[in-house]
Amino acid sequence: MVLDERFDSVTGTWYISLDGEIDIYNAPEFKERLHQLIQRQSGNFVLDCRGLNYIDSTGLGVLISALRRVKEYGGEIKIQNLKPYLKKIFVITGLDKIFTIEVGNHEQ
Amino acid sequence: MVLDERFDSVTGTWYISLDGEIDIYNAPEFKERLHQLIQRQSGNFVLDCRGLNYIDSTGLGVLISALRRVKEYGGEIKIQNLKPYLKKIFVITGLDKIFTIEVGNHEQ
Amino acid sequence: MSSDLITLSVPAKPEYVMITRLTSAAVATRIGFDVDQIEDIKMAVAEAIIMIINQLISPDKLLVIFSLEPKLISVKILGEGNWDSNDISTHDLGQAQLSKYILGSMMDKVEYQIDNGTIQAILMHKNLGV
Amino acid sequence: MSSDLITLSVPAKPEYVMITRLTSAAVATRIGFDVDQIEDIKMAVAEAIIMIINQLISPDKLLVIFSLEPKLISVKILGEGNWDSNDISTHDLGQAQLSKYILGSMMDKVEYQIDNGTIQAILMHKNLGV
Ligand SMILES: Nc1ncnc2c1ncn2[C@@H]1O[C@H](COP(=O)(O)OP(=O)(O)O)[C@@H](O)[C@H]1O
Ligand SMILES: Nc1ncnc2c1ncn2[C@@H]1O[C@H](COP(=O)(O)OP(=O)(O)O)[C@@H](O)[C@H]1O
Repeated sequence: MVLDERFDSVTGTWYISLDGEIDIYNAPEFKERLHQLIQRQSGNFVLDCRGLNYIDSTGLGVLISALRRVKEYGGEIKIQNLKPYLKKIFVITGLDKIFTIEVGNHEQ
Repeated sequence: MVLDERFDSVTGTWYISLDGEIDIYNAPEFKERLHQLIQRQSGNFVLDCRGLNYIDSTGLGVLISALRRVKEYGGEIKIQNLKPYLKKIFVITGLDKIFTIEVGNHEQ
Repeated sequence: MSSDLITLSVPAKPEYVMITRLTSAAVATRIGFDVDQIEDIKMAVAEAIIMIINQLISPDKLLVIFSLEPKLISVKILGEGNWDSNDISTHDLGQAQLSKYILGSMMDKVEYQIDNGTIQAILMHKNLGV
Repeated sequence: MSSDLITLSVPAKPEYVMITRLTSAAVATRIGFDVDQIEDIKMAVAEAIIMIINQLISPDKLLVIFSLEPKLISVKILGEGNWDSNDISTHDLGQAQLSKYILGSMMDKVEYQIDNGTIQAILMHKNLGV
Protein backbone atom coordinates (compact mmCIF):
# COMPACT_ATOMS: atom_id res chain seq x y z
CA MET A 1 0.00 0.00 0.00
CA VAL A 2 2.39 2.73 1.20
CA LEU A 3 5.74 1.60 -0.08
CA ASP A 4 7.89 4.49 0.96
CA GLU A 5 7.61 7.89 2.59
CA ARG A 6 10.07 10.69 3.17
CA PHE A 7 9.77 14.32 4.17
CA ASP A 8 11.81 16.86 2.25
CA SER A 9 12.33 19.73 4.67
CA VAL A 10 13.65 22.09 2.00
CA THR A 11 10.41 22.02 -0.01
CA GLY A 12 8.23 21.11 2.97
CA THR A 13 6.86 18.12 1.12
CA TRP A 14 6.02 14.51 1.92
CA TYR A 15 7.02 12.18 -0.93
CA ILE A 16 5.02 8.98 -0.78
CA SER A 17 5.06 5.96 -3.08
CA LEU A 18 1.88 3.95 -3.32
CA ASP A 19 1.99 0.32 -4.22
CA GLY A 20 -0.34 -2.55 -5.12
CA GLU A 21 -3.98 -2.13 -4.26
CA ILE A 22 -5.87 0.29 -2.05
CA ASP A 23 -9.35 -1.02 -1.40
CA ILE A 24 -12.08 -1.29 1.19
CA TYR A 25 -9.95 -3.81 3.07
CA ASN A 26 -6.82 -1.75 3.64
CA ALA A 27 -8.25 1.77 3.22
CA PRO A 28 -8.62 2.23 7.02
CA GLU A 29 -4.92 1.51 7.47
CA PHE A 30 -4.06 3.87 4.59
CA LYS A 31 -6.15 6.63 6.18
CA GLU A 32 -4.46 6.12 9.55
CA ARG A 33 -1.04 6.31 7.92
CA LEU A 34 -1.74 9.53 6.00
CA HIS A 35 -3.26 11.21 9.04
CA GLN A 36 -0.23 10.27 11.13
CA LEU A 37 2.10 11.85 8.58
CA ILE A 38 0.00 15.03 8.50
CA GLN A 39 0.21 15.21 12.27
CA ARG A 40 3.93 14.52 12.39
CA GLN A 41 4.67 17.29 9.95
CA SER A 42 2.24 19.45 8.04
CA GLY A 43 3.37 19.84 4.46
CA ASN A 44 2.45 19.33 0.85
CA PHE A 45 2.04 15.79 -0.42
CA VAL A 46 3.36 14.20 -3.58
CA LEU A 47 1.94 10.72 -4.15
CA ASP A 48 3.83 8.63 -6.66
CA CYS A 49 1.34 6.08 -8.02
CA ARG A 50 3.71 4.32 -10.39
CA GLY A 51 3.26 1.04 -8.47
CA LEU A 52 -0.44 1.46 -7.77
CA ASN A 53 -2.57 -1.11 -9.57
CA TYR A 54 -5.97 -0.47 -8.09
CA ILE A 55 -7.83 2.05 -5.99
CA ASP A 56 -11.51 1.95 -5.15
CA SER A 57 -13.93 4.59 -3.89
CA THR A 58 -12.92 3.99 -0.27
CA GLY A 59 -9.31 4.71 -1.24
CA LEU A 60 -10.44 7.87 -3.01
CA GLY A 61 -12.38 8.79 0.15
CA VAL A 62 -9.15 8.56 2.15
CA LEU A 63 -7.42 10.90 -0.30
CA ILE A 64 -10.31 13.37 -0.03
CA SER A 65 -10.19 13.24 3.73
CA ALA A 66 -6.42 13.83 3.68
CA LEU A 67 -6.83 16.69 1.22
CA ARG A 68 -9.33 18.35 3.53
CA ARG A 69 -6.77 18.34 6.33
CA VAL A 70 -3.93 19.45 4.11
CA LYS A 71 -6.00 22.36 2.76
CA GLU A 72 -6.61 23.57 6.33
CA TYR A 73 -3.00 24.71 6.48
CA GLY A 74 -2.95 25.76 2.83
CA GLY A 75 -1.15 22.70 1.49
CA GLU A 76 -1.82 20.68 -1.63
CA ILE A 77 -1.73 17.05 -2.77
CA LYS A 78 -0.11 16.17 -6.07
CA ILE A 79 -0.78 12.81 -7.66
CA GLN A 80 1.81 11.51 -10.10
CA ASN A 81 2.25 8.63 -12.52
CA LEU A 82 -1.28 7.25 -12.36
CA LYS A 83 -1.91 4.38 -14.76
CA PRO A 84 -4.45 5.43 -17.42
CA TYR A 85 -7.28 3.28 -16.10
CA LEU A 86 -6.77 4.77 -12.63
CA LYS A 87 -6.55 8.31 -13.96
CA LYS A 88 -9.92 7.59 -15.55
CA ILE A 89 -11.48 7.08 -12.11
CA PHE A 90 -10.28 10.49 -10.95
CA VAL A 91 -11.85 12.03 -14.03
CA ILE A 92 -15.14 10.12 -13.71
CA THR A 93 -15.53 11.22 -10.10
CA GLY A 94 -14.44 14.81 -10.74
CA LEU A 95 -11.51 14.40 -8.35
CA ASP A 96 -9.10 15.47 -11.07
CA LYS A 97 -10.35 18.99 -10.31
CA ILE A 98 -9.54 18.98 -6.61
CA PHE A 99 -6.22 17.15 -6.75
CA THR A 100 -3.27 18.22 -8.84
CA ILE A 101 -2.83 15.30 -11.19
CA GLU A 102 0.46 15.19 -13.00
CA VAL A 103 0.90 12.90 -15.95
CA GLY A 104 4.26 11.31 -16.68
CA ASN A 105 7.40 11.20 -14.63
CA HIS A 106 8.19 14.03 -12.22
CA GLU A 107 10.92 12.62 -10.08
CA GLN A 108 12.62 14.81 -7.49
CA MET B 1 -0.67 -22.45 -26.04
CA VAL B 2 1.68 -23.37 -28.92
CA LEU B 3 3.64 -20.20 -29.53
CA ASP B 4 6.00 -21.36 -32.16
CA GLU B 5 6.97 -24.52 -34.04
CA ARG B 6 9.75 -25.31 -36.47
CA PHE B 7 11.21 -28.51 -37.86
CA ASP B 8 15.00 -28.82 -38.02
CA SER B 9 15.66 -31.25 -40.86
CA VAL B 10 19.33 -31.71 -39.94
CA THR B 11 18.56 -33.17 -36.52
CA GLY B 12 15.09 -34.41 -37.51
CA THR B 13 13.55 -32.54 -34.62
CA TRP B 14 10.44 -30.41 -34.02
CA TYR B 15 11.20 -27.41 -31.80
CA ILE B 16 8.06 -26.19 -30.13
CA SER B 17 7.54 -23.36 -27.68
CA LEU B 18 4.65 -23.66 -25.27
CA ASP B 19 3.05 -20.59 -23.84
CA GLY B 20 0.47 -19.60 -21.21
CA GLU B 21 -1.85 -22.31 -19.94
CA ILE B 22 -2.70 -25.78 -21.18
CA ASP B 23 -5.83 -26.99 -19.47
CA ILE B 24 -9.01 -28.99 -19.97
CA TYR B 25 -10.36 -26.17 -22.14
CA ASN B 26 -7.64 -25.99 -24.77
CA ALA B 27 -6.11 -29.49 -24.40
CA PRO B 28 -8.16 -30.88 -27.32
CA GLU B 29 -6.72 -28.19 -29.60
CA PHE B 30 -3.21 -28.86 -28.28
CA LYS B 31 -3.64 -32.59 -28.97
CA GLU B 32 -4.85 -31.90 -32.50
CA ARG B 33 -1.87 -29.64 -33.14
CA LEU B 34 0.73 -32.13 -31.89
CA HIS B 35 -0.83 -34.98 -33.84
CA GLN B 36 -0.81 -32.88 -37.01
CA LEU B 37 2.89 -32.17 -36.61
CA ILE B 38 3.64 -35.85 -36.05
CA GLN B 39 1.76 -36.67 -39.24
CA ARG B 40 3.41 -33.92 -41.24
CA GLN B 41 6.86 -35.08 -40.29
CA SER B 42 7.84 -37.80 -37.87
CA GLY B 43 10.72 -36.67 -35.71
CA ASN B 44 11.89 -36.05 -32.20
CA PHE B 45 10.25 -33.31 -30.20
CA VAL B 46 11.80 -30.61 -28.06
CA LEU B 47 9.23 -28.67 -26.08
CA ASP B 48 10.44 -25.38 -24.68
CA CYS B 49 8.24 -24.64 -21.66
CA ARG B 50 9.84 -21.34 -20.68
CA GLY B 51 6.57 -19.50 -21.28
CA LEU B 52 4.29 -22.19 -19.88
CA ASN B 53 2.52 -21.11 -16.69
CA TYR B 54 0.16 -23.96 -16.12
CA ILE B 55 -0.57 -27.47 -17.30
CA ASP B 56 -3.20 -29.78 -15.88
CA SER B 57 -3.71 -33.54 -16.13
CA THR B 58 -5.50 -33.25 -19.47
CA GLY B 59 -2.46 -31.43 -20.86
CA LEU B 60 -0.23 -34.18 -19.48
CA GLY B 61 -2.56 -36.70 -21.13
CA VAL B 62 -1.95 -35.03 -24.48
CA LEU B 63 1.81 -35.27 -23.98
CA ILE B 64 1.47 -38.95 -23.10
CA SER B 65 -0.62 -39.59 -26.16
CA ALA B 66 1.92 -37.77 -28.35
CA LEU B 67 4.78 -39.69 -26.76
CA ARG B 68 3.06 -42.97 -27.56
CA ARG B 69 2.95 -42.02 -31.24
CA VAL B 70 6.49 -40.68 -31.28
CA LYS B 71 7.78 -43.87 -29.67
CA GLU B 72 6.19 -45.93 -32.43
CA TYR B 73 8.86 -44.67 -34.80
CA GLY B 74 11.58 -44.68 -32.12
CA GLY B 75 11.52 -40.95 -31.41
CA GLU B 76 11.64 -39.14 -28.11
CA ILE B 77 10.15 -36.05 -26.46
CA LYS B 78 12.39 -33.70 -24.53
CA ILE B 79 10.85 -31.15 -22.19
CA GLN B 80 12.92 -28.08 -21.39
CA ASN B 81 12.78 -25.09 -19.07
CA LEU B 82 9.84 -26.18 -16.95
CA LYS B 83 9.11 -23.85 -14.06
CA PRO B 84 9.79 -25.60 -10.73
CA TYR B 85 6.11 -25.93 -9.76
CA LEU B 86 5.36 -27.52 -13.15
CA LYS B 87 8.39 -29.82 -12.94
CA LYS B 88 6.89 -30.95 -9.63
CA ILE B 89 3.79 -32.25 -11.42
CA PHE B 90 5.86 -34.39 -13.76
CA VAL B 91 7.61 -35.87 -10.72
CA ILE B 92 4.41 -36.44 -8.74
CA THR B 93 2.82 -38.28 -11.64
CA GLY B 94 5.95 -40.26 -12.52
CA LEU B 95 6.05 -38.70 -15.98
CA ASP B 96 9.60 -37.46 -15.37
CA LYS B 97 10.57 -41.10 -16.03
CA ILE B 98 8.96 -41.40 -19.45
CA PHE B 99 9.84 -37.96 -20.80
CA THR B 100 13.36 -36.57 -21.00
CA ILE B 101 13.15 -33.55 -18.74
CA GLU B 102 15.97 -31.10 -19.08
CA VAL B 103 16.50 -28.45 -16.47
CA GLY B 104 17.89 -25.05 -17.39
CA ASN B 105 18.45 -23.49 -20.75
CA HIS B 106 19.22 -25.72 -23.74
CA GLU B 107 18.74 -23.46 -26.69
CA GLN B 108 19.60 -24.71 -30.15
CA MET C 1 -29.98 -21.83 -25.37
CA SER C 2 -30.27 -20.12 -22.01
CA SER C 3 -27.38 -18.09 -20.69
CA ASP C 4 -24.68 -19.62 -18.49
CA LEU C 5 -24.80 -18.59 -14.84
CA ILE C 6 -21.86 -18.27 -12.51
CA THR C 7 -22.57 -17.43 -8.90
CA LEU C 8 -20.22 -16.47 -6.12
CA SER C 9 -21.19 -16.05 -2.51
CA VAL C 10 -18.90 -14.44 0.07
CA PRO C 11 -19.27 -13.10 3.61
CA ALA C 12 -20.00 -9.36 3.46
CA LYS C 13 -16.62 -8.40 4.88
CA PRO C 14 -14.03 -6.06 3.36
CA GLU C 15 -11.37 -8.78 3.20
CA TYR C 16 -13.42 -10.80 0.71
CA VAL C 17 -14.09 -8.05 -1.81
CA MET C 18 -10.73 -8.83 -3.44
CA ILE C 19 -11.99 -12.34 -4.22
CA THR C 20 -15.04 -10.97 -6.02
CA ARG C 21 -12.76 -8.70 -8.05
CA LEU C 22 -10.55 -11.55 -9.21
CA THR C 23 -13.50 -13.79 -10.00
CA SER C 24 -15.11 -10.98 -11.98
CA ALA C 25 -11.91 -10.47 -13.93
CA ALA C 26 -11.76 -14.20 -14.70
CA VAL C 27 -15.37 -14.28 -15.87
CA ALA C 28 -14.93 -11.19 -18.04
CA THR C 29 -11.76 -12.66 -19.51
CA ARG C 30 -13.56 -15.86 -20.39
CA ILE C 31 -16.23 -14.17 -22.45
CA GLY C 32 -13.68 -12.14 -24.33
CA PHE C 33 -13.73 -8.61 -22.97
CA ASP C 34 -10.53 -6.66 -23.57
CA VAL C 35 -8.12 -5.57 -20.84
CA ASP C 36 -9.76 -2.18 -20.24
CA GLN C 37 -13.25 -3.64 -20.14
CA ILE C 38 -12.13 -6.35 -17.72
CA GLU C 39 -10.79 -3.61 -15.46
CA ASP C 40 -14.13 -1.77 -15.73
CA ILE C 41 -16.17 -4.85 -14.80
CA LYS C 42 -13.85 -5.69 -11.91
CA MET C 43 -14.17 -2.17 -10.56
CA ALA C 44 -17.92 -1.99 -11.05
CA VAL C 45 -18.52 -5.24 -9.16
CA ALA C 46 -16.34 -4.01 -6.30
CA GLU C 47 -18.10 -0.64 -6.12
CA ALA C 48 -21.52 -2.27 -6.14
CA ILE C 49 -20.41 -4.42 -3.21
CA ILE C 50 -18.98 -1.41 -1.39
CA MET C 51 -22.32 0.38 -1.80
CA ILE C 52 -24.23 -2.54 -0.31
CA ILE C 53 -21.75 -3.07 2.54
CA ASN C 54 -21.45 0.64 3.38
CA GLN C 55 -25.04 1.15 4.47
CA LEU C 56 -26.53 1.71 7.91
CA ILE C 57 -28.22 -1.65 7.59
CA SER C 58 -26.19 -4.24 5.72
CA PRO C 59 -26.32 -7.96 4.98
CA ASP C 60 -23.95 -10.60 6.30
CA LYS C 61 -23.51 -12.26 2.91
CA LEU C 62 -23.14 -11.12 -0.66
CA LEU C 63 -24.18 -12.99 -3.74
CA VAL C 64 -22.68 -12.11 -7.11
CA ILE C 65 -24.48 -13.65 -10.07
CA PHE C 66 -22.89 -13.41 -13.50
CA SER C 67 -25.09 -14.18 -16.44
CA LEU C 68 -23.13 -14.77 -19.62
CA GLU C 69 -24.56 -14.29 -23.06
CA PRO C 70 -22.58 -14.21 -26.28
CA LYS C 71 -22.28 -10.41 -26.44
CA LEU C 72 -23.21 -9.34 -22.96
CA ILE C 73 -22.38 -9.85 -19.34
CA SER C 74 -24.91 -9.01 -16.68
CA VAL C 75 -24.04 -9.05 -13.04
CA LYS C 76 -26.42 -8.94 -10.12
CA ILE C 77 -24.98 -8.18 -6.70
CA LEU C 78 -27.32 -8.78 -3.85
CA GLY C 79 -27.20 -8.73 -0.10
CA GLU C 80 -28.22 -12.01 1.50
CA GLY C 81 -28.78 -13.57 4.88
CA ASN C 82 -29.29 -11.33 7.92
CA TRP C 83 -29.58 -7.62 7.39
CA ASP C 84 -28.42 -5.87 10.50
CA SER C 85 -27.06 -2.55 11.66
CA ASN C 86 -23.58 -2.12 10.42
CA ASP C 87 -20.40 -1.85 12.43
CA ILE C 88 -17.93 -1.46 9.58
CA SER C 89 -19.70 1.13 7.48
CA THR C 90 -18.67 4.75 7.25
CA HIS C 91 -22.30 5.55 6.30
CA ASP C 92 -20.77 8.07 4.03
CA LEU C 93 -22.95 9.67 1.40
CA GLY C 94 -20.00 11.28 -0.40
CA GLN C 95 -18.54 7.81 -0.60
CA ALA C 96 -21.72 6.36 -2.09
CA GLN C 97 -21.73 9.15 -4.66
CA LEU C 98 -18.22 8.20 -5.77
CA SER C 99 -19.32 4.57 -6.20
CA LYS C 100 -22.34 5.68 -8.19
CA TYR C 101 -20.25 7.74 -10.61
CA ILE C 102 -17.87 4.83 -11.11
CA LEU C 103 -20.66 2.28 -11.68
CA GLY C 104 -22.47 4.55 -14.08
CA SER C 105 -19.41 5.11 -16.16
CA MET C 106 -18.02 1.57 -16.18
CA MET C 107 -21.20 -0.29 -17.10
CA ASP C 108 -23.72 0.21 -19.90
CA LYS C 109 -26.73 -0.10 -17.62
CA VAL C 110 -27.14 0.00 -13.85
CA GLU C 111 -30.30 -0.61 -11.81
CA TYR C 112 -30.67 -0.23 -8.06
CA GLN C 113 -33.22 -2.24 -6.11
CA ILE C 114 -34.02 -0.14 -3.08
CA ASP C 115 -36.28 -1.07 -0.22
CA ASN C 116 -36.92 1.36 2.66
CA GLY C 117 -33.94 3.47 1.64
CA THR C 118 -31.59 0.47 1.68
CA ILE C 119 -30.02 -0.88 -1.50
CA GLN C 120 -30.90 -4.58 -1.62
CA ALA C 121 -29.40 -5.40 -4.97
CA ILE C 122 -27.62 -3.82 -7.90
CA LEU C 123 -28.10 -5.15 -11.39
CA MET C 124 -25.83 -4.04 -14.17
CA HIS C 125 -24.70 -5.06 -17.59
CA LYS C 126 -22.02 -4.39 -20.12
CA ASN C 127 -22.02 -5.15 -23.82
CA LEU C 128 -19.11 -6.83 -25.50
CA GLY C 129 -17.35 -4.89 -28.21
CA VAL C 130 -18.78 -1.43 -27.64
CA MET D 1 -16.82 -18.22 15.61
CA SER D 2 -17.83 -20.45 12.74
CA SER D 3 -15.69 -20.59 9.63
CA ASP D 4 -16.28 -18.24 6.71
CA LEU D 5 -17.77 -19.89 3.64
CA ILE D 6 -17.18 -18.88 0.06
CA THR D 7 -19.09 -20.70 -2.63
CA LEU D 8 -18.73 -20.62 -6.37
CA SER D 9 -21.04 -22.31 -8.81
CA VAL D 10 -20.20 -22.71 -12.51
CA PRO D 11 -21.56 -24.73 -15.42
CA ALA D 12 -19.67 -28.04 -15.69
CA LYS D 13 -17.93 -27.03 -18.92
CA PRO D 14 -14.21 -26.95 -19.63
CA GLU D 15 -14.22 -23.23 -20.40
CA TYR D 16 -15.21 -22.35 -16.84
CA VAL D 17 -12.55 -24.35 -15.03
CA MET D 18 -10.19 -21.38 -15.43
CA ILE D 19 -12.57 -19.27 -13.35
CA THR D 20 -12.51 -21.78 -10.49
CA ARG D 21 -8.72 -21.72 -10.62
CA LEU D 22 -8.49 -17.95 -10.32
CA THR D 23 -11.10 -17.82 -7.56
CA SER D 24 -9.22 -20.55 -5.67
CA ALA D 25 -6.00 -18.61 -5.98
CA ALA D 26 -7.72 -15.46 -4.68
CA VAL D 27 -9.19 -17.32 -1.71
CA ALA D 28 -5.87 -18.98 -0.87
CA THR D 29 -4.11 -15.63 -1.14
CA ARG D 30 -6.58 -14.05 1.24
CA ILE D 31 -5.96 -16.55 4.03
CA GLY D 32 -2.22 -16.15 3.71
CA PHE D 33 -0.90 -19.20 1.86
CA ASP D 34 2.44 -18.64 0.16
CA VAL D 35 2.96 -18.62 -3.60
CA ASP D 36 3.72 -22.34 -3.89
CA GLN D 37 0.79 -23.34 -1.72
CA ILE D 38 -1.54 -21.10 -3.71
CA GLU D 39 -0.38 -22.88 -6.86
CA ASP D 40 -1.05 -26.25 -5.17
CA ILE D 41 -4.58 -25.30 -4.13
CA LYS D 42 -5.37 -23.88 -7.55
CA MET D 43 -4.18 -27.06 -9.21
CA ALA D 44 -5.95 -29.36 -6.78
CA VAL D 45 -9.30 -27.62 -7.27
CA ALA D 46 -8.92 -27.86 -11.04
CA GLU D 47 -7.99 -31.57 -10.91
CA ALA D 48 -10.94 -32.36 -8.64
CA ILE D 49 -13.21 -30.65 -11.15
CA ILE D 50 -11.61 -32.51 -14.05
CA MET D 51 -12.22 -35.81 -12.25
CA ILE D 52 -15.89 -35.02 -11.76
CA ILE D 53 -16.38 -33.73 -15.31
CA ASN D 54 -14.45 -36.57 -16.96
CA GLN D 55 -16.81 -39.37 -15.96
CA LEU D 56 -19.25 -41.44 -17.98
CA ILE D 57 -22.05 -39.76 -16.08
CA SER D 58 -21.38 -36.17 -15.16
CA PRO D 59 -23.28 -33.22 -13.69
CA ASP D 60 -24.23 -30.03 -15.48
CA LYS D 61 -23.10 -27.76 -12.66
CA LEU D 62 -20.21 -27.66 -10.25
CA LEU D 63 -20.23 -26.19 -6.81
CA VAL D 64 -16.96 -25.26 -5.12
CA ILE D 65 -17.28 -24.52 -1.42
CA PHE D 66 -14.31 -23.02 0.40
CA SER D 67 -14.40 -23.12 4.15
CA LEU D 68 -11.84 -20.82 5.74
CA GLU D 69 -10.47 -21.30 9.18
CA PRO D 70 -7.48 -19.47 10.63
CA LYS D 71 -4.93 -22.18 9.80
CA LEU D 72 -6.76 -24.34 7.30
CA ILE D 73 -8.61 -24.22 4.03
CA SER D 74 -11.05 -26.95 3.15
CA VAL D 75 -12.59 -27.17 -0.27
CA LYS D 76 -15.53 -29.30 -1.30
CA ILE D 77 -16.14 -29.75 -5.00
CA LEU D 78 -19.43 -31.31 -5.88
CA GLY D 79 -21.41 -32.08 -8.96
CA GLU D 80 -24.86 -30.49 -8.97
CA GLY D 81 -28.00 -30.35 -11.04
CA ASN D 82 -28.65 -33.02 -13.67
CA TRP D 83 -26.29 -35.96 -13.89
CA ASP D 84 -26.30 -37.24 -17.40
CA SER D 85 -24.19 -39.25 -19.79
CA ASN D 86 -21.25 -37.24 -20.82
CA ASP D 87 -20.39 -35.93 -24.26
CA ILE D 88 -17.14 -34.15 -23.44
CA SER D 89 -15.44 -36.78 -21.31
CA THR D 90 -12.54 -38.90 -22.47
CA HIS D 91 -13.64 -41.51 -19.85
CA ASP D 92 -9.96 -42.04 -19.41
CA LEU D 93 -8.79 -44.03 -16.42
CA GLY D 94 -5.14 -43.10 -16.96
CA GLN D 95 -6.27 -39.51 -16.89
CA ALA D 96 -8.12 -39.99 -13.60
CA GLN D 97 -5.02 -41.60 -12.14
CA LEU D 98 -2.97 -38.51 -13.01
CA SER D 99 -5.53 -36.30 -11.26
CA LYS D 100 -5.48 -38.52 -8.22
CA TYR D 101 -1.70 -38.35 -7.89
CA ILE D 102 -1.79 -34.57 -8.18
CA LEU D 103 -4.60 -34.15 -5.65
CA GLY D 104 -2.94 -36.49 -3.17
CA SER D 105 0.31 -34.64 -3.33
CA MET D 106 -1.01 -31.06 -3.34
CA MET D 107 -3.44 -31.35 -0.45
CA ASP D 108 -3.01 -32.65 3.10
CA LYS D 109 -6.21 -34.69 3.02
CA VAL D 110 -8.50 -35.83 0.20
CA GLU D 111 -11.80 -37.71 0.45
CA TYR D 112 -13.87 -39.00 -2.44
CA GLN D 113 -17.63 -39.41 -2.17
CA ILE D 114 -18.50 -42.15 -4.60
CA ASP D 115 -21.94 -43.41 -5.45
CA ASN D 116 -22.46 -46.26 -7.93
CA GLY D 117 -18.92 -45.89 -9.22
CA THR D 118 -19.40 -42.17 -9.91
CA ILE D 119 -17.54 -39.52 -7.94
CA GLN D 120 -20.20 -37.18 -6.58
CA ALA D 121 -17.97 -34.93 -4.52
CA ILE D 122 -14.36 -34.45 -3.50
CA LEU D 123 -13.49 -32.96 -0.14
CA MET D 124 -9.97 -31.86 0.57
CA HIS D 125 -8.05 -29.67 2.91
CA LYS D 126 -4.70 -28.03 3.31
CA ASN D 127 -3.09 -26.68 6.44
CA LEU D 128 -1.50 -23.27 6.52
CA GLY D 129 2.18 -23.11 7.30
CA VAL D 130 3.16 -26.75 6.96
N1 LIG E 1 1.42 -43.92 -17.76
C1 LIG E 1 0.26 -43.26 -17.78
N2 LIG E 1 -0.14 -42.63 -16.68
C2 LIG E 1 -1.28 -41.96 -16.69
N3 LIG E 1 -2.09 -41.85 -17.74
C3 LIG E 1 -1.76 -42.43 -18.84
C4 LIG E 1 -0.58 -43.17 -18.94
N4 LIG E 1 -0.50 -43.63 -20.16
C5 LIG E 1 -1.58 -43.22 -20.80
N5 LIG E 1 -2.36 -42.48 -20.03
C6 LIG E 1 -3.61 -41.84 -20.47
O1 LIG E 1 -3.89 -42.30 -21.78
C7 LIG E 1 -4.15 -41.24 -22.68
C8 LIG E 1 -3.32 -41.29 -23.93
O2 LIG E 1 -3.48 -42.51 -24.46
P1 LIG E 1 -3.64 -42.72 -26.02
O3 LIG E 1 -4.16 -44.10 -26.19
O4 LIG E 1 -2.34 -42.38 -26.66
O5 LIG E 1 -4.76 -41.64 -26.36
P2 LIG E 1 -5.21 -41.22 -27.81
O6 LIG E 1 -5.52 -42.48 -28.54
O7 LIG E 1 -6.41 -40.39 -27.53
O8 LIG E 1 -4.07 -40.46 -28.38
C9 LIG E 1 -3.83 -39.99 -21.96
O9 LIG E 1 -4.98 -39.17 -21.96
C10 LIG E 1 -3.46 -40.36 -20.55
O10 LIG E 1 -4.34 -39.76 -19.66
N1 LIG F 1 -16.32 16.00 -3.25
C1 LIG F 1 -16.58 14.83 -2.73
N2 LIG F 1 -17.02 13.85 -3.52
C2 LIG F 1 -17.26 12.66 -3.01
N3 LIG F 1 -17.08 12.31 -1.75
C3 LIG F 1 -16.65 13.21 -0.92
C4 LIG F 1 -16.37 14.50 -1.35
N4 LIG F 1 -15.95 15.17 -0.31
C5 LIG F 1 -15.96 14.34 0.72
N5 LIG F 1 -16.37 13.14 0.38
C6 LIG F 1 -16.46 11.99 1.29
O1 LIG F 1 -16.16 12.44 2.59
C7 LIG F 1 -15.17 11.65 3.23
C8 LIG F 1 -14.06 12.46 3.77
O2 LIG F 1 -14.58 13.44 4.53
P1 LIG F 1 -13.92 13.84 5.93
O3 LIG F 1 -14.95 14.61 6.68
O4 LIG F 1 -12.63 14.49 5.66
O5 LIG F 1 -13.73 12.41 6.60
P2 LIG F 1 -12.93 12.10 7.92
O6 LIG F 1 -13.45 13.04 8.97
O7 LIG F 1 -13.27 10.68 8.18
O8 LIG F 1 -11.49 12.33 7.59
C9 LIG F 1 -14.65 10.71 2.22
O9 LIG F 1 -14.84 9.40 2.72
C10 LIG F 1 -15.44 10.94 0.96
O10 LIG F 1 -16.09 9.75 0.60
